[in-house]
Amino acid sequence: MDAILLQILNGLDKGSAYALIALGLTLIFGTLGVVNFAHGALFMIGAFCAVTLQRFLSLSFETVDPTQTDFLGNPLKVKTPYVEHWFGPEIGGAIIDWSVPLAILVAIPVMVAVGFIMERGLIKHFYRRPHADQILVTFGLAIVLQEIIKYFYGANPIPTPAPDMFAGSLDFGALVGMAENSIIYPYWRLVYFAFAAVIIGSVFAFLQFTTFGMVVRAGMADRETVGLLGINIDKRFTIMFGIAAAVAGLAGVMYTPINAPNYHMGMDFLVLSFVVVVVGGMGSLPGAVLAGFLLGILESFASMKEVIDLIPGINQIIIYLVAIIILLTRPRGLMGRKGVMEE
Amino acid sequence: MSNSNFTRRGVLKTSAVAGAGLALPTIFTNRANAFTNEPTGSTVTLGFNVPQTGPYADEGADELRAYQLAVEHLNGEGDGGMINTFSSKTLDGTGILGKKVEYVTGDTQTKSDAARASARSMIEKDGAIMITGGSSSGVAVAVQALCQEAGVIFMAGLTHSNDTTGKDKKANGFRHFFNSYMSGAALAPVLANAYGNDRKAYHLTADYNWGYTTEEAVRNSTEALGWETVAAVKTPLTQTDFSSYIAPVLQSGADVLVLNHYGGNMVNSLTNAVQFGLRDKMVNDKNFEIVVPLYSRLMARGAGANVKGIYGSTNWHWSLSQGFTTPDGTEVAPDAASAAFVKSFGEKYGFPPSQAAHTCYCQTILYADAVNRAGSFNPCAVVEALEGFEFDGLGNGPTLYRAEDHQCFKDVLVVRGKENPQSEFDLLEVVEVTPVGQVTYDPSIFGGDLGSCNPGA
Amino acid sequence: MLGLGKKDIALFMIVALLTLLAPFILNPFPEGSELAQFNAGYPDLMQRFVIFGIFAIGFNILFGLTGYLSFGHAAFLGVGSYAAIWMMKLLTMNVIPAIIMAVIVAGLFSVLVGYISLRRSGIYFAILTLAFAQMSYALAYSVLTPITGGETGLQPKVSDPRLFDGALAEGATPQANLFGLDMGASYEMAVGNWLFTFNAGYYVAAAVMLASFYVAIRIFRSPFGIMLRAVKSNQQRMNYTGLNSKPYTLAAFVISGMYAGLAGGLMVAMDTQVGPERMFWTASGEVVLMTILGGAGTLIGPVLGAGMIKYMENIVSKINSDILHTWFAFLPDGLEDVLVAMVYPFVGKGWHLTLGIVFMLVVIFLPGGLVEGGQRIMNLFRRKKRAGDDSTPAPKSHPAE
Amino acid sequence: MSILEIKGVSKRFGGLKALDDVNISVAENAVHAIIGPNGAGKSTLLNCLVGKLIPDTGSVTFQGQSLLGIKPHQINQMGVSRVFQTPEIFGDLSVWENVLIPLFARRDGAFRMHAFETIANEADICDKAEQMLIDVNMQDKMHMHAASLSRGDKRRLEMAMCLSQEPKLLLLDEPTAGMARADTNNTIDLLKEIQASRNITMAIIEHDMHVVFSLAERVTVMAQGTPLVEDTPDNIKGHPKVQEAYLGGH
Repeated sequence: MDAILLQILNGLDKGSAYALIALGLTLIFGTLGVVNFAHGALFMIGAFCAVTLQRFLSLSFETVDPTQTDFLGNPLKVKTPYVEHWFGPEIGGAIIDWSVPLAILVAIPVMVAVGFIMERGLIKHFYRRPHADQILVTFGLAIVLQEIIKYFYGANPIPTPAPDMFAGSLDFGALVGMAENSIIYPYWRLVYFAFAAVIIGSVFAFLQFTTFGMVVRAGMADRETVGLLGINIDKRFTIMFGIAAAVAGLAGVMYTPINAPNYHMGMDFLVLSFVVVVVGGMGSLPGAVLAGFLLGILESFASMKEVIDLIPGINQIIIYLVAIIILLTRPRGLMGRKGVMEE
Repeated sequence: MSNSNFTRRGVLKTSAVAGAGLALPTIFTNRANAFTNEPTGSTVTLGFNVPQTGPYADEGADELRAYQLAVEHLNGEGDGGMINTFSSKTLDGTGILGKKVEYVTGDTQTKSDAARASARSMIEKDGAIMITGGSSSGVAVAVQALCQEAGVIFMAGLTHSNDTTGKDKKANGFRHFFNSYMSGAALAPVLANAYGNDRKAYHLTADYNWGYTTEEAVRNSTEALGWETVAAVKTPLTQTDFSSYIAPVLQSGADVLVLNHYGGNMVNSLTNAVQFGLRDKMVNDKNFEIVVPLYSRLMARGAGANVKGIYGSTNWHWSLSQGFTTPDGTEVAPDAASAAFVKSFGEKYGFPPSQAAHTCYCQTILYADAVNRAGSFNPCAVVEALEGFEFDGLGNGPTLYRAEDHQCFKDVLVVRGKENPQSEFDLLEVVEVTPVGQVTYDPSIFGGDLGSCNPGA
Repeated sequence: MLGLGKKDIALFMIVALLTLLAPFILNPFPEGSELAQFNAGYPDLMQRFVIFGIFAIGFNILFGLTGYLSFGHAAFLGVGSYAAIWMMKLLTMNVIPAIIMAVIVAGLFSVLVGYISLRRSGIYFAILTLAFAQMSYALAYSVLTPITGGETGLQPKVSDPRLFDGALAEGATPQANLFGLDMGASYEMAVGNWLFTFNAGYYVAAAVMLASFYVAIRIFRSPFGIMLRAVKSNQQRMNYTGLNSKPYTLAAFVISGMYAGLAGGLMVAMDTQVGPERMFWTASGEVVLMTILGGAGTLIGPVLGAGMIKYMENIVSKINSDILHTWFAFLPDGLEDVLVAMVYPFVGKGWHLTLGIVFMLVVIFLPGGLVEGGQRIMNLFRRKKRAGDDSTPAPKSHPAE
Repeated sequence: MSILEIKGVSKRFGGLKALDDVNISVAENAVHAIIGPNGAGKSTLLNCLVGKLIPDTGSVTFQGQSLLGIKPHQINQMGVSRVFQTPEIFGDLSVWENVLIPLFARRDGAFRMHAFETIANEADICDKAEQMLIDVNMQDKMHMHAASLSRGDKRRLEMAMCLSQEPKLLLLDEPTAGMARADTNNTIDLLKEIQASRNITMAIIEHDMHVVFSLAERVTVMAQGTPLVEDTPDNIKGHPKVQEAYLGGH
């Protein structure tokens, strides 16, 4: 029983990452009708915002410590971050320690700008082109972006830990009166889950309750009619692209403590997030979120030892198996609209 | 900065020029050489086939640095590095058999198809006489089989699976790096010593050949010392988030988690495990522990502070060059060979070499020396020279290239993540140098058939 | 002749000529010269050109004609490869049974996948095929290790049974052959400073490629080909014209699956090893890129696209910084270093970056792929020729040229 | 002798009753028009005839065979062709190929693996296609991209495609919708010519009275899902019910 509860919790957390990426992907697809293969790259750039900020805050000057030697036997150069020098080791250390949450502030403007540039500079010219062209050009862009990151940051993962405050895990089981350690959950993952919930909630609220959101939703349903009403829908779509990029980027920033970011993390998520979007139904925002959580939970269940022992290899294929079954039984995914992407 | 290191088939330099003035084409049948790519000019070409793209690109880059360094040393440039400490003294800075060493590079992408394509282009286009490199067992086994067919020598880079010199061994292939079996054999006593004989282990195993052999090795050797294996769960190679595999560990009653993962998998699973606070927990009244059988310092950097205090094994570590005291009080004197290597590598590139770089450097030197001793580039002669070759002075102490499976037998390092690292390179400390006798095994246990050497043509 | 129209015969002849003379054409630079780096006329790469050409031609029959975008075609290539290597392990190192079995097994697998996936269209179809391919990859890498060899794949071993082959000579390794003709055997011809390699395996693969190309032309020009294009153009009208589009798309899917299997079998025949990465989604993506880069729906485009990508993968990736320094050695030192620093990120380990940029440029400026680029250049010449006489605008070119 | 019998057909979409007990009988070789204001259920009825929709109740028989539950391509193979409101042609193909497709469909059925045949060898089909293009006066445009034709030409091409199947029944869904007067008249002439030369039964759904009265022999007036009257055009013209339906519709 508690094992099942544990995996549901786990799945919710995994699912929140899937849902966040799929949400951004669906925003772009739903509003602009563009299949964006570079969306994983946006996630990755967000993560590298955190890396960059961490590096920036850790910028150091070197002092020679003659009592120690480096790997060549020369006196060791000890690095001291400027922030620690300026604010004292305690405050300075705390600033570096909090670089991931601080990176949110950096990532929002950066990602919105990246989104704007991408939309105005490239995607705009592909609205009327076939989906295959969109896929190819954004795939090319994804490769270019990740190679640029690799050029500057290398191929290896870069550790970007969460603030010390969030180290360790919450003994959820003990809280609800079960055996100790039966259900533990890392604090940072709880933060991530809450963060995802807030982002998803605010995107929905934004679309639901603001005039801007209303126009965009109308535009998603029927772009031409809205255009006829004299509303400049293109400009709003550009802004939506910026928002979608920011959502992907923030998902990336907050993900860095969970898995050390590397240049190909976007590609790792890309296929999966497409599966999530399609299972949810192309163009449906609630569908994307629902499918994200659903696949997260199913993936968690499939990773249980008991399940793997029963069906060997199920943890390797569960996502795809579920995608196949859902697409065959529900032709347009869980909540997809008719006629989207079927030609 | 203008040394040309891409050469063309030696054949050309001699015979084709002679035919230059002829109007009619000269037709050769299958090159009248004694063996594939016999170097007939004044140079010899080696093929360095390393991952330059994909997740292991940094490891590949480090391997490439080591190769370039080895080529310099063979050609008499630089300070000579480990050539000076190497027990065999045939290398004198005049290249190999008096021919200047040139090289070509290729990208394996850590995919066996791409690695073979790249190796074939080196053999067919660039006339490489030896192929070396790689950073995974899949690639090593694939390229080794290719070299066997083509009739060139393969000197494996980083490959840790038992299969490379076990069931998939080939006469033309040689491995200097250690393997899963040795990791298990070296680790188990140290683990038993540190954590006691009464432990319950939970294995997370990468779901492919290397993972299987590593899990098996660690299980067998720890169970022999009294440990119990509670469970072993296979994880997909493409997994990035291991939380759903790690969360149930505590419930299982296990008090040790063994992560049979490498590269990105290792970084992620270790990071996740530490995140879950496993190491702060007490299970069965013992402190919960995590073990990573194969450490790579380059990759361990990705796990950051999470590696602190975690045991694993490694083929070589640069700190051997400085000497140290192990936790049980044994003094280990500085190793002159390692010091020479770290010095020439560090001065050239500004940071210490990785174990991948070390093994690649050694392989190149070992090959060059074998050719010199054999007096011929003929693969069969080289195989003969390497089989049963005993040497010292390449950083791992006295070493044997065993004739039965072409595997090097040498001391294995058991390491632990350092609590207070001095610098970003100072992540691991050597806990024990496991003597070679303890990790030696009977070559027949993994099956496979070496076949006989193939000189090609 | 051969049931082809005039234009098609010309096209086929050009392709045949290029393929047969590839050892010359791909080795334009003399040995030992600095530009020899760009020579592609060695057996492995020539074989890969034609094999991936076959793969792309087959993919184009599905994608180019019917418009169904399969994102899992590498699975058929992989399955074909596994079938072929097992033939070599069990029966004989002769490539014929291996290739035939590869086509059959890939065909059967594509019937299964196609039957299920074709129940949906558009991106849903793409995701279904992707899901099948990813499952094949994941299982081949892990739980199917006893059949597939897992990570380390399969290679022929001396100890394999090989029922039809006599015992190997002592010390010999099993070599793929065509009735005794070793696939690795090469004749070399030196002309002046040039060296040309004629490889048996390449010519076997090239012959198969030409046959496949011929079949593709026939399919493109057949009533069946028109029906497939009709599927892409207007399924509604097709149904109201009394045609059932389902069997047509399934047939196209299976044909292209068999092409993929053929390519997979040939890969094993040329280079006797199989690994599961061959089925990873990026491999499926690669054939999509080849086809679109060259020009989807055109006959020759996919072959060009395949050639271009394989060339970059094998040639550009081998340029390292030392080679760059050799090239720019004639320049003053400072300038040399600057130029090397500028070029270096795009070659060698940066070849992916170049690939990404090329994709983007081609898609942005040449939506019809390289073929469109060629047509534009041709049109430019034609217009120049016609300058003066007031001609009507050239009729829109036939989509399947 | 009626070729098409519609008996007691009803169709609901949720709460909306689109068709309510429709009974129409189309006589062989007649031109039968179905007219009515917007929302009268004409298009729903047409979709029930071609297999796109299945009626909730009632029967549709073509030459004595039921059409219910039969797929569109099978119905077409039985001899029912359809012309759409906006011409549905194969835009990516040439005009020539557009005409070939129905000819092959007519000869080879719903599916055939003629992957190794050459069109040039199909002299019979090529002749027919050429003749058909001459008949609709489009032979000079045969190598054009169908998508680049003018709207009138697209209509003629679609008509040619349907005719080349030699259907027994031709269903026309507002064939002149959105056309200029001249084009409309051309289309009327074309249809008249077809009717005269080929003896095809036609059922026309039409808005434009001018078209209906120039072509039809029988007219059924529909309103709110049911046929009101059926008679000859002349009788329909002044029929009070018809006026009521149209005026009431406004």
